[in-house]
Amino acid sequence: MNAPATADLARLPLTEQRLPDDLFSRMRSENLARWPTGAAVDIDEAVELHRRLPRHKQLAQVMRHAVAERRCLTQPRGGFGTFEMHRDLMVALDREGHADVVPTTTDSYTRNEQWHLAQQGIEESERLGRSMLNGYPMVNYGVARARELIDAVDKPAIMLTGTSMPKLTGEIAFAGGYSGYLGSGIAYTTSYTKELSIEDGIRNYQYLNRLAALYQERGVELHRRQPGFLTGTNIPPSIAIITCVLDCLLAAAQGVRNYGLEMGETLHLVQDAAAVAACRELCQDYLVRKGYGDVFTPVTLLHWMGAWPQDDAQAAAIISYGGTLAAISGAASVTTKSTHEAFGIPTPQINAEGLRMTRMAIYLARKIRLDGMREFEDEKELIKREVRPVVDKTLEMGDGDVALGAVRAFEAGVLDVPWSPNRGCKSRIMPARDADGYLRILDPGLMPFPKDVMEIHKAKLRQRAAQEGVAFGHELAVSSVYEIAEPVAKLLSDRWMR
Amino acid sequence: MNAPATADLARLPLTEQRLPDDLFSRMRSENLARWPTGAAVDIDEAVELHRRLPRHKQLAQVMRHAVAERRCLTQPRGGFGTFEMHRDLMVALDREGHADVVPTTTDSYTRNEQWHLAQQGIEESERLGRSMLNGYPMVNYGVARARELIDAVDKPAIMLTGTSMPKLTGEIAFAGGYSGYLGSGIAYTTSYTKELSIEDGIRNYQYLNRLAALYQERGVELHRRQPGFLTGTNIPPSIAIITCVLDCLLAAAQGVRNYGLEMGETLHLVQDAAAVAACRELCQDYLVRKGYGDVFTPVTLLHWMGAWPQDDAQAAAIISYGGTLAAISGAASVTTKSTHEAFGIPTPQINAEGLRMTRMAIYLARKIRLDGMREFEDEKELIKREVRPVVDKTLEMGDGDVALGAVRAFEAGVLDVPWSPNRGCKSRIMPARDADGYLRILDPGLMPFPKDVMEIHKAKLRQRAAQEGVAFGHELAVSSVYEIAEPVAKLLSDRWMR
Amino acid sequence: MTDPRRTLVTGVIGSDTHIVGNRILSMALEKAGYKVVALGALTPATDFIKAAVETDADAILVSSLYGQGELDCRGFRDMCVEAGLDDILLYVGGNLVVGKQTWTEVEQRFLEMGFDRAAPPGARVETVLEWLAHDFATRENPPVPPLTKGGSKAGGL
Amino acid sequence: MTDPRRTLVTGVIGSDTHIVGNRILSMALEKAGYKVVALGALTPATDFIKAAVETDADAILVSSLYGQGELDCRGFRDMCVEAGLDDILLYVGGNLVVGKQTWTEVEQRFLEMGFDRAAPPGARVETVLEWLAHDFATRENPPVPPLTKGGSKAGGL
Ligand code: B12
Ligand code: B12
Repeated sequence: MNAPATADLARLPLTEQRLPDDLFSRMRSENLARWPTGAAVDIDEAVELHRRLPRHKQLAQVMRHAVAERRCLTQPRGGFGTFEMHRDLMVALDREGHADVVPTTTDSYTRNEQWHLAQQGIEESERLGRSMLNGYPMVNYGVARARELIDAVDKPAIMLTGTSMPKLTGEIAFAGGYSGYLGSGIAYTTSYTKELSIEDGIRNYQYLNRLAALYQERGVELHRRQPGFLTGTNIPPSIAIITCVLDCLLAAAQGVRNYGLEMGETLHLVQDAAAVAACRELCQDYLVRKGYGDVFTPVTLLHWMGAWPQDDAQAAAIISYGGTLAAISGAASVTTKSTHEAFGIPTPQINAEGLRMTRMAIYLARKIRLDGMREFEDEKELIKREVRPVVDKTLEMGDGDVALGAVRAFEAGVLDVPWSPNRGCKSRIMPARDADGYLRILDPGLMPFPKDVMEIHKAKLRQRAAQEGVAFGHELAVSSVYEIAEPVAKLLSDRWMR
Repeated sequence: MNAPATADLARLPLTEQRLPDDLFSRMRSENLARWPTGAAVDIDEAVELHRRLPRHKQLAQVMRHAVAERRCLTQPRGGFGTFEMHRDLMVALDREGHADVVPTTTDSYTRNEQWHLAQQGIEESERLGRSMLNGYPMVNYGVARARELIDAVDKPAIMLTGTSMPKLTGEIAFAGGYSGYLGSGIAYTTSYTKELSIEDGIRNYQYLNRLAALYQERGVELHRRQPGFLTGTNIPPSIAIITCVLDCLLAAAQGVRNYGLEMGETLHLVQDAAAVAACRELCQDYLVRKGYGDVFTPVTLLHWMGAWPQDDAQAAAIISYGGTLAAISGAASVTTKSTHEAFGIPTPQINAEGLRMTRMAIYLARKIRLDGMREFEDEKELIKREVRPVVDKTLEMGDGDVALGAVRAFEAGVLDVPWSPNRGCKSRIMPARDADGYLRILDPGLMPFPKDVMEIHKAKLRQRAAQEGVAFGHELAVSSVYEIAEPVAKLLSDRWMR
Repeated sequence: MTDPRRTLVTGVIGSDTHIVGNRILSMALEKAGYKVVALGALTPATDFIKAAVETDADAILVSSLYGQGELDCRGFRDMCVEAGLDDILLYVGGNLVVGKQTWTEVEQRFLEMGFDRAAPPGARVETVLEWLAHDFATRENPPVPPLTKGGSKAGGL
Repeated sequence: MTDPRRTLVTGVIGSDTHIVGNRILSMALEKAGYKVVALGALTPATDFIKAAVETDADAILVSSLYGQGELDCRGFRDMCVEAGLDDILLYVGGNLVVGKQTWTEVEQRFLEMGFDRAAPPGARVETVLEWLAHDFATRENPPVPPLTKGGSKAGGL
């Protein structure tokens, strides 16, 4: 089902190296020929279009200003199956939600390059008058329609495509005036695909990164972004950051200079703040070490990415806290959810409501920082002590080449992602939440974390097991998957004095 | 309109001293004779009733356990004009809202002892099928009905009566099985009345406190509580705490041993945490200094007490943050509001929703504390440096007698409350919010704050004035009254890069 | 504003202690050039009328926030008429009823009680100033433009 | 549980990557004594049927979370019948449609497609275990108690 890597790519052995101009040019022609709408992509025209966009609609610029002004921007997700529905959604998110960044989430057929199925989805959606697709079929609608969407809003627009096959979607989106694109080879391949190899995922994103760099060479800076939230299921910060570091080194190697890093919230104030700081510092460390001194890497937090409670009131608390956490952690932006999360894709109004809740929460927590607080500094240090050995080992396994190292490290289980659907990922690492609300590592699988670090994690989780009178083991991981989705009366009983 | 202090009270000159037994006994007879339902109050029977209540329905015990277990309890407000409506409300707050403490808010006629008007309100409410009163007319319904309410819920119940005339309401409520009563002579008189003198307010609460002590002597500990939120309008922590200290000294003098302290949230994480810690420490300091070593003083935060935004989404963020602030500050409980706050008294369901939002927020922020954080410690110290000079001066003015000192200090403006409706309160002190979100003192009126402390406040507010390009003056105080109620797009514009 | 200076009576009716909005409103009215007789919180209906008679006021602005305004305001216009204030301008504003009710219905209820305008929750002083300017101007030149019932505008807030 | 061991095929249909709930479910079914053939995420409808035929399965449990299940599941029962799996037990569960829709309507849609039971968002494994136990027992003793359409129970979650 997944489209194979193109013949050309297969010709060169895998490496982190920048794709040579001529090869890339041939790859582009092949790629654009895969679906009729590809023909409308004209890079010169596209560069002109981006140049003419006001600065406040260029995401790369907006992210740079947000960081300079210490703002925390809001950005929802959202996509519907027909052009009209989707345009109305974007407008609502802009005007009623006051989103700082407006998204276009693609549907899952488009994500898997099943454009024929997407076409059927469009038709069914039109026939039934409701969206049958879980996103906007960007490729089917093509460049001209994309430009209409960009015109309809007064904010920068970002593509959210949850795919390891971004090549045609990316071409069309950039040509249409989208100035941001979320996705990366390691993160999405391990979290959104089953059969695709890590190698192919990396190759596909080398294409997209090289494409962004092509715009950069022409004077148009685009914003690329990495989805370190992974499977969204109790990802401890270090696991997210390891993929952030590797994916951003891969992007920088292709010439990307504006690269966002995303992490799902752990929902623990101190851990999230520590994670944002550690992520920023570690990525810059490794970038500089590899000779990329000029890559801008803003950090984004995402509202809780695991299972949500069905009660609107509880969901509202998670949304608001999600804004609080992002603001206090110093994240450059926060990606929002809605009170409908447990049920289905939200209506434009419910989606906008989630944005306003979050925005108000950000306002209320403005200017608060935890720097200097002991628990915060300790946690940040702990995260770094988890990330470094794994990244260093990966680089070592690739003889200094990130692409090779990543592929080999996943094979060996040195790199791993919890709850991954991908066959190339062992998914032996198991996280769980400790009694204080931190996400901890219950079982490291084959990942080379230092012994003393693992002792800290296990001690914390043993404490929880003891407190709740349950066995220390796999069940802790499973109950942690459900935890945040439980009714509040179960989480914090009001019958505690009986 | 306000009932005059009884003749008996007028006989003794004002003092903080415990009311002598014989005088108090005569005062009680007079008091209970003021409305037919007073006749049903029988202290022996009432003591028996409280003794038979399970511990989890005795608020004094519940508060002690909450503090011991570091819990943050939830408690809403709520009252409707007829018995049935009110019972259904209490049940909904218990079962659907999972409230840890269930309230009975009295209506404003009852607060002002206008029981004839309250009776008309009951009748009108029954005729129209909707509550025409803003609370439950406790006195009109009397002791037996109160007991039915207590039986209907499985939680401790507290009276919320916003009155300086608590004598009959308090007798009936305690006799009915209510184990908590919110109200105090200084706080309520300055914030809820126009003509009543501070002296009379203090005398009325001396009665109520003496009554609680009577139960205590009989082995039943009741929970008394002080409403330091005052006028709810941008009250800086020190102003709240000054009244907390004085009111709790007055209560302790009458024999109260379980006395809660309430403060409205400033909505600044660090300031609220500092306020809770400072309030707890300062009250204990002064209690011990006056020889009361055994008074239990849990601190409660209240959801934002100023004007609310009309947008449900924004309100939800304030509610959730309200839970976060209470949990992190280490408050023993939080008093909740709802998304209907800007409009009117909430329905039972909307009220319950506010409780669940808050409860979830508390769960998410469990175990987080700011102790040791520099900004927190500094703010706590600042608050103490504001409270001590004013309390000390007040004690000095009363030659050591709190009651006398308070009355004289209000006359002199040494004690003051912002936005007070009371003629005996100068209300010259003016607060405003600074650029970092802290509540500061713009104009101290005649309150004797140290010069260097006032310099800090003014510098912070000048910074805000400069940032917003407005004059440093009264307008800052007025715009701060509206601030939190403004649309979020005004507070944090999404057009910032235009 | 028109000369001679108009006199306005303000206050919070009944057993209602909510003084903040009323005070801000009173200050703004004064600043705008009106003569304001501010009765403050917890003001019986009869006190409003007495003050209006004594000061020969042009309008009474009644605040009610606590929800029992619906009870407190009944018969207010009749009392004015009895006191000889037949066509004094009457405004009411705040959180006029108990609970979140549909504004158009609430407004209707208060207009029927004889108020010329009713302001919904959270109204701003700028609106009140506009209303007064418009209504006084209309009274001086009754034919054009015709006095629109306050409600129609208030509802648009 | 009844002997001989029942075989169940599980998987996430279509282009859907949501594996977490499906994996937890599969583990729980195995622990409860079933033989589970877990196809994982992103599984085409045809693969379910193939696996069911090959393993002579007693039931297929289809997960769909991403919203496009309504498209992916169309014709699923027909394909089973074509493959000779005429009365294999068919369950479906997850977030079956796009958006928050009334559950009873969604359930009806999937029952009409030929599923024996449909589980609403957030269903727990305990419920699924109960359903299976009940439905297999009923199949062994068809007359008492009669097979209730899965829906009625699912709706009560
Ligand atoms: C975690 C998650 C993800 C992770 C998934 C990681 C992974 N590989 O598994 C990531 C981040 C990758 C992700 C991606 C996407 N997601 Co997602 N995701 C979720 C989330 C938050 C939790 C799902 C979960 O793991 N729950 C925990 C498990 C234990 O529960 P469960 O899956 O529901 O399974 C239980 C029951 O449903 C039942 N059950 C399950 N299967 C079956 C089968 C049978 C027969 C029966 C009887 C019962 C049953 O038993 C299980 C165990 O108790 C949900 C929203 C929510 N529920 O809070 C959205 C959600 C499912 N995702 C959604 C969407 C749209 C997407 C994306 C398309 C878009 C995007 N956000 O990027 C992509 C999908 C990409 C793709 N091609 O599929 C939507 C679906 C919308 C809809 N139906 O209208 C949801 C509902 C969020 C929303 N409201 O928008 N997602
Ligand atoms: C602050 C406040 C208090 C303070 C008041 C301090 C004080 N002495 O003034 C305190 C804590 C003491 C208090 C007490 C009570 N309160 Co209170 N309070 C509020 C709150 C949060 C804000 C009010 C405020 O100051 N707003 C800011 C000012 C600037 O706005 P404003 O008052 O609305 O005034 C503006 C406009 O309305 C308009 N306006 C005002 N008057 C007039 C008149 C005219 C003619 C016109 C045209 C316009 C106009 O112009 C003003 C300036 O812009 C509101 C809810 C909210 N709005 O968020 C509840 C609220 C008003 N309170 C309420 C209640 C029930 C009470 C209590 C009865 C119960 C309790 N909670 O203890 C007691 C009342 C006691 C009593 N006897 O009256 C309810 C009323 C319910 C209803 N109507 O259904 C509200 C709506 C909260 C709620 N949703 O339950 N409260």
